Amino acid sequence: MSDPLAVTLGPLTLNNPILTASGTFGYGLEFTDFVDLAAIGGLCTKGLSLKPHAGNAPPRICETPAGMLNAIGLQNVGVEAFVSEKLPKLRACGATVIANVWGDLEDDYVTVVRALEGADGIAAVELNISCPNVRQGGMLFGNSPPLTRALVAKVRAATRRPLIVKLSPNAPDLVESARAAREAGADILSLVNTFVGMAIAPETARPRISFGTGGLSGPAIRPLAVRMVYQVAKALPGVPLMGIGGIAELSDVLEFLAAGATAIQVGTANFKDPGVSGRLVKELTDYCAARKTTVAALVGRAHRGGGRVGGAAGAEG
Amino acid sequence: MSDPLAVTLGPLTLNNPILTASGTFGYGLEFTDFVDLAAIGGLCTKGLSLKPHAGNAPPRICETPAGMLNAIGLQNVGVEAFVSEKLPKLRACGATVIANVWGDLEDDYVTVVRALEGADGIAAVELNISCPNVRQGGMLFGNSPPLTRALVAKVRAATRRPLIVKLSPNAPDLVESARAAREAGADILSLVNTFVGMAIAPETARPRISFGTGGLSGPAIRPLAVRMVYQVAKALPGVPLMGIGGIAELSDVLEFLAAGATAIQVGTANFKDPGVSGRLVKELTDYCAARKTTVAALVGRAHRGGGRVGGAAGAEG
Amino acid sequence: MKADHRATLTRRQIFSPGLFSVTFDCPDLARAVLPGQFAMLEVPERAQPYLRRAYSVADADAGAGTVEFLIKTIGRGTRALERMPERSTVRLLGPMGNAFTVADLPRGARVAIVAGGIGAAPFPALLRGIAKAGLSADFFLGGRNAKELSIRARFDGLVPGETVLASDDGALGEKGFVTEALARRLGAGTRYARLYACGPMPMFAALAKVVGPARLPSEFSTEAEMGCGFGACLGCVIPGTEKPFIVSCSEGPILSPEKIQW
Amino acid sequence: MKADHRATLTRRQIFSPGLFSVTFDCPDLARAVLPGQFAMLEVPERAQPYLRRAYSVADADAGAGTVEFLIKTIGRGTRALERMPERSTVRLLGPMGNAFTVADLPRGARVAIVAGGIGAAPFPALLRGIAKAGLSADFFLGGRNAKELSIRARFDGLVPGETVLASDDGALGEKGFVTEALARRLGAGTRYARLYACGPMPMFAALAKVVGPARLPSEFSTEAEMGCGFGACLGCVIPGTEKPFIVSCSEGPILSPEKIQW
Ligand SMILES: Cc1cc2nc3c(=O)[nH]c(=O)nc-3n(C[C@H](O)[C@H](O)[C@H](O)COP(=O)(O)OP(=O)(O)OC[C@H]3O[C@@H](n4cnc5c(N)ncnc54)[C@H](O)[C@@H]3O)c2cc1C
Ligand SMILES: Cc1cc2nc3c(=O)[nH]c(=O)nc-3n(C[C@H](O)[C@H](O)[C@H](O)COP(=O)(O)OP(=O)(O)OC[C@H]3O[C@@H](n4cnc5c(N)ncnc54)[C@H](O)[C@@H]3O)c2cc1C
Ligand SMILES: Cc1cc2nc3c(=O)[nH]c(=O)nc-3n(C[C@H](O)[C@H](O)[C@H](O)COP(=O)(O)O)c2cc1C
Ligand SMILES: Cc1cc2nc3c(=O)[nH]c(=O)nc-3n(C[C@H](O)[C@H](O)[C@H](O)COP(=O)(O)O)c2cc1C
Ligand code: FES
Ligand code: FES
Repeated sequence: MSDPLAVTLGPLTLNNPILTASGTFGYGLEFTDFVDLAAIGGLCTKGLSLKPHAGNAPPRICETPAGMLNAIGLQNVGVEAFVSEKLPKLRACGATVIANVWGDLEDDYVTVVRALEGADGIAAVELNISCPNVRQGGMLFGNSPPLTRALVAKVRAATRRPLIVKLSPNAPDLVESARAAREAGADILSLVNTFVGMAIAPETARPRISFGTGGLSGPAIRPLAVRMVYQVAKALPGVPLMGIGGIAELSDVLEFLAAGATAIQVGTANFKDPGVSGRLVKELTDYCAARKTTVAALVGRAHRGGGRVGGAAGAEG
Repeated sequence: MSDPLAVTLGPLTLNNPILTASGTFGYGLEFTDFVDLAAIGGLCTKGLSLKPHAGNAPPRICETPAGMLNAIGLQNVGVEAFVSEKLPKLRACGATVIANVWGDLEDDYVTVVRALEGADGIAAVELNISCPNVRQGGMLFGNSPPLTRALVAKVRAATRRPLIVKLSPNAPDLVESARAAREAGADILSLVNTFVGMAIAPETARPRISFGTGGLSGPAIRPLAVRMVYQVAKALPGVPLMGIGGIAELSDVLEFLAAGATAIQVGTANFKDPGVSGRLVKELTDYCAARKTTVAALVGRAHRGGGRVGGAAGAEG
Repeated sequence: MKADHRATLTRRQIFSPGLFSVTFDCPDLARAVLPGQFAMLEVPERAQPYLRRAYSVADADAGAGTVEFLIKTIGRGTRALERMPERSTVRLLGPMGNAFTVADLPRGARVAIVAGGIGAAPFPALLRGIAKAGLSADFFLGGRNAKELSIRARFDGLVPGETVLASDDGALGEKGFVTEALARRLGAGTRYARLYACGPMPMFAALAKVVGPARLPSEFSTEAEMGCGFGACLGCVIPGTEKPFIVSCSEGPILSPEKIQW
Repeated sequence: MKADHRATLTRRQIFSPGLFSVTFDCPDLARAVLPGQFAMLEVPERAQPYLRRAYSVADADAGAGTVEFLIKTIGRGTRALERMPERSTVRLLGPMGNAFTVADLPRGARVAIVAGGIGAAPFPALLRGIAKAGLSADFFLGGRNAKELSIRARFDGLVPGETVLASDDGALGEKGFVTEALARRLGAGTRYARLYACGPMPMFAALAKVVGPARLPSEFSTEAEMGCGFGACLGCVIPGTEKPFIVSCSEGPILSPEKIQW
């Protein structure tokens, strides 16, 4: 049998389906004390723009029940510094690198993607059209199917790399957004980005985050993200999906696979538990071995009516 | 000074702004061991339909991080049994009763509201156009501004009672829904109902709830609900709002007031802590007394730039 | 009257790994609770469990002010209970639900108690009540294996009658399901005035097929996922014969099997 | 190397209500940590806190394998720590951040340490290091009132120099802000080779105005809301003079005041 953990998402084949989500894994190098970067399926970089970007004023984050709000504002070193300083180290670690990119305008996205074309060691590009924490660009593209379509088509023409489009859970109609991205050339859809939320400090009545609103992430959003993955998988069968939202344990991974994701990304949990992604790879390996199954067989099971995995799971007494 | 806790929402005046949310407080009578029903601002009944309704097959609920999913399916005793069996007891307790109503079709709503017109002791009617757990009616009305408009107008014509319309957080454009409900005659808007979510049992790959999807509630959704209240308060200044979503502590109440709600409803927290609503009334009373302020003064503060309440809150450190 | 009580863990007794009893100081609940009733326990844990968990009161000592629960480790809530340091405090909402009925039986009557695994939980208090009422009781305890039957230690000296053990593998007591052990007794002519049962759904389903034909009046202590435990959420329904759904926390948890749509 | 350590609570010392120290068995961290570094503590609590909390390591005993934190009760995380039964386990991620620099100072040099309230937390280890390096140190400890200064008990015998107390109300030590007490010493001609400070933002802002004109090289142990503690979330930034934002967990927490945009 071939490797039971390997997964194929259109043009992208990964050793295993456990990736780390953009903005929650730094540039990967912050995690080398905790995770063997070669052992996870891949990592999505912090959102890259052409020029270095300073991000929003602090406070940028605040804790919420089973989650957090953030409005980092896409602070990043810029694509040039990423390629010259970070990428060589990541390659030396054996990491599978997915470059997450964003821009204010259509052309910004195209320019960043072009700038990455020359670099070696990038497995795929992930377009962030769903960041709620910048005044222009970001989520604006993701919330309008026509804008999504136009942007994805332009970027598609600019790269031969596997193209992932990251969808916004704040879109008025998620399935329409997904369809637009797919039809314009996305190989893979990743979902979801953060949900627009707000927290107000009761004593001062001011928002806890300087930007006002922030993106909600963490286990709190998991039931919403699972529903969205299920919904898109059902509406667009055959389109490879990466599931994201509140994943912290093996059972969460299995839930997203069952809902129709072929791979998943671990986000906020990396902050609380920086070794979590590596541990999930091990736990998933053990799970498949114990049940003599493969990850591919676990994908989309909820759409096929479910049923116990691997036969003889003793009936409850 | 008049009662510092009293609030006025258009035609509806309440002793205080702490209510309990529909479907999370039974018919009120389940709580008499834990709460003095006369002491809270009001209670919203379980959603009433013309005929008794059986609801969905079990399992109907499942726990999620800092919250729960439910698909009760609007099981209720029907408006007639409510009026003859429950309402007299509620009146005897001195409760301020808000009748939450729903239907499959426009006319169902109208018929229920008419059936309530004859009954004494109902302070207001709350239209549930946002329940995600029934195959027809419910959320379908709330997710389409034209349907919302038509339904609310019909119901408006059928009752002289204060009319509250409960909005769906799943609507493609919440502000448009709010505007439609308001323009069609809603006196008050309450928001939010539950968010459509899903949980899948990893071992069986089947949804944990027989209905498939369920509504997410509890502290997990609070940052989303606060954002929505803020957003509607900003877009429709002057429209009285009731804030709902994950409220369990005094600081949560203050947060919703600051965001622009004039009253709030406590939902899922009633399950975990059945005395919570009464305790919040006491804590809010103490808060206002200590700071020599009124609830009315706390409403919408985040829109006015915030600032410390009641002056001399000593600087930290 | 139902109330939300503060309770302090004072004792943990382990029967076998994952099967244990916890005793709390909780005088008001100890005084109020009847056999078969339960309490909603709030576990001090991380993001989950968010909701409380229902536990049948196994026994209560009004004099000492303590209530005891028998627990099987399943998931987050029970793992937390297993680990909880002594003197930790929890909240207990109760007493909830209805109770087993015993008072109407004449002195000397003979009853059967059927428990599957952790389904033994509500019976220490009931057995004490039965003995006090001058009844006799046969206690049928089933489990998959000897480990699951380790809980029998809690019943030493409590049973005013025969104790019948059954295990799926026959390692302890009779081989096969506990319902079969009961059926054999009934087939051999033993008669009971009433049967009390608690266990997993498959056991109840099998038992319903035994007690129905035997016209043996029965009280089943049922289990459903509960949001509140006092009739407010309508999350805990069980399909019924007389109406579509029974609200198991407030109309139950003790239900007669004819009312349940199997 | 940073790692996620399991740690067991072995000791709690209370200075006054809401001001206490906790000591954990955590040998690997005890060996690795330097004065000024911190750890990210995961509190076993309900739905919140979801994220870990940063705490400066107050002292570490590599021989005994223990690390100690000084804590002020503020909100959920600290209330949980205050209540946590002994022998509870927590997770500690560390060591994190940079450390105070001492090694470059010549023997006999005199330094100042300025702490506002719980800002005293990182200084027991530093003071031991300073004494070992043969330096002398004046310890300025400020607080709103006598209660906030109760933490001085932790410094008995640790200060190789003068201890200067200041309270807003003058109940203990000099009246007024601790920064004014320092300014008076500097005005009277006292010279320090370096200043180490930790406290709330208003104290830092006042202090920056004192050390700048005095050209006193300073290391401020800063505090910002942290999501991760190791540079991954970019949540903890502080406006900078040389670049827009300093990532305070990985470039700090110890920063020189010139680099901060006040
Ligand atoms: C009226 C009533 C009385 C009860 N009395 C007792 C009692 O006396 N002693 C006792 O130990 N329990 C009792 N229970 C069960 C108890 O309420 C919890 O459901 C159980 O302890 C599991 O909680 P958990 O947090 O450990 O597991 P969870 O984290 O809630 O569940 C983990 C997984 O196990 C599954 N699961 C949950 N419960 C069961 C189960 N019973 N069997 C198999 N799988 C399950 C869940 O679907 C989930 O997938 C009673 C339940 C009810 C409704
Ligand atoms: C590098 C670093 C080192 C630290 N070292 C220590 C230490 O050694 N000892 C120590 O006690 N704390 C220390 N802290 C602070 C600590 O991380 C927590 O922020 C603090 O303990 C409050 O946590 P909590 O969960 O109790 O309160 P929360 O529930 O997080 O906060 C409750 C409320 O208080 C506010 N708040 C949070 N922190 C503060 C504060 N510091 N002052 C005023 N209001 C606040 C919040 O905005 C919130 O409204 C350090 C922080 C950093 C970044
Ligand atoms: C602090 C923070 C920063 C993030 N930055 C980015 C980003 O730069 N680009 C992006 O596509 N998503 C970003 N995200 C979204 C995450 O990649 C992920 O989609 C989201 O957090 C949901 O997953 P989770 O619940 O597991 O965290 C960020 C999330 C957080 C919490
Ligand atoms: C079990 C359950 C049943 C509910 N039933 C109703 C209902 O009948 N009508 C209605 O308008 N809302 C219903 N709701 C929604 C709540 O009133 C409330 O809007 C929602 O739960 C969010 O608030 P919370 O987070 O405080 O629970 C129900 C919610 C729950 C959890
Ligand atoms: S558990 Fe809520 S109604 Fe039964
Ligand atoms: S706390 Fe996450 S980068 Fe500093």
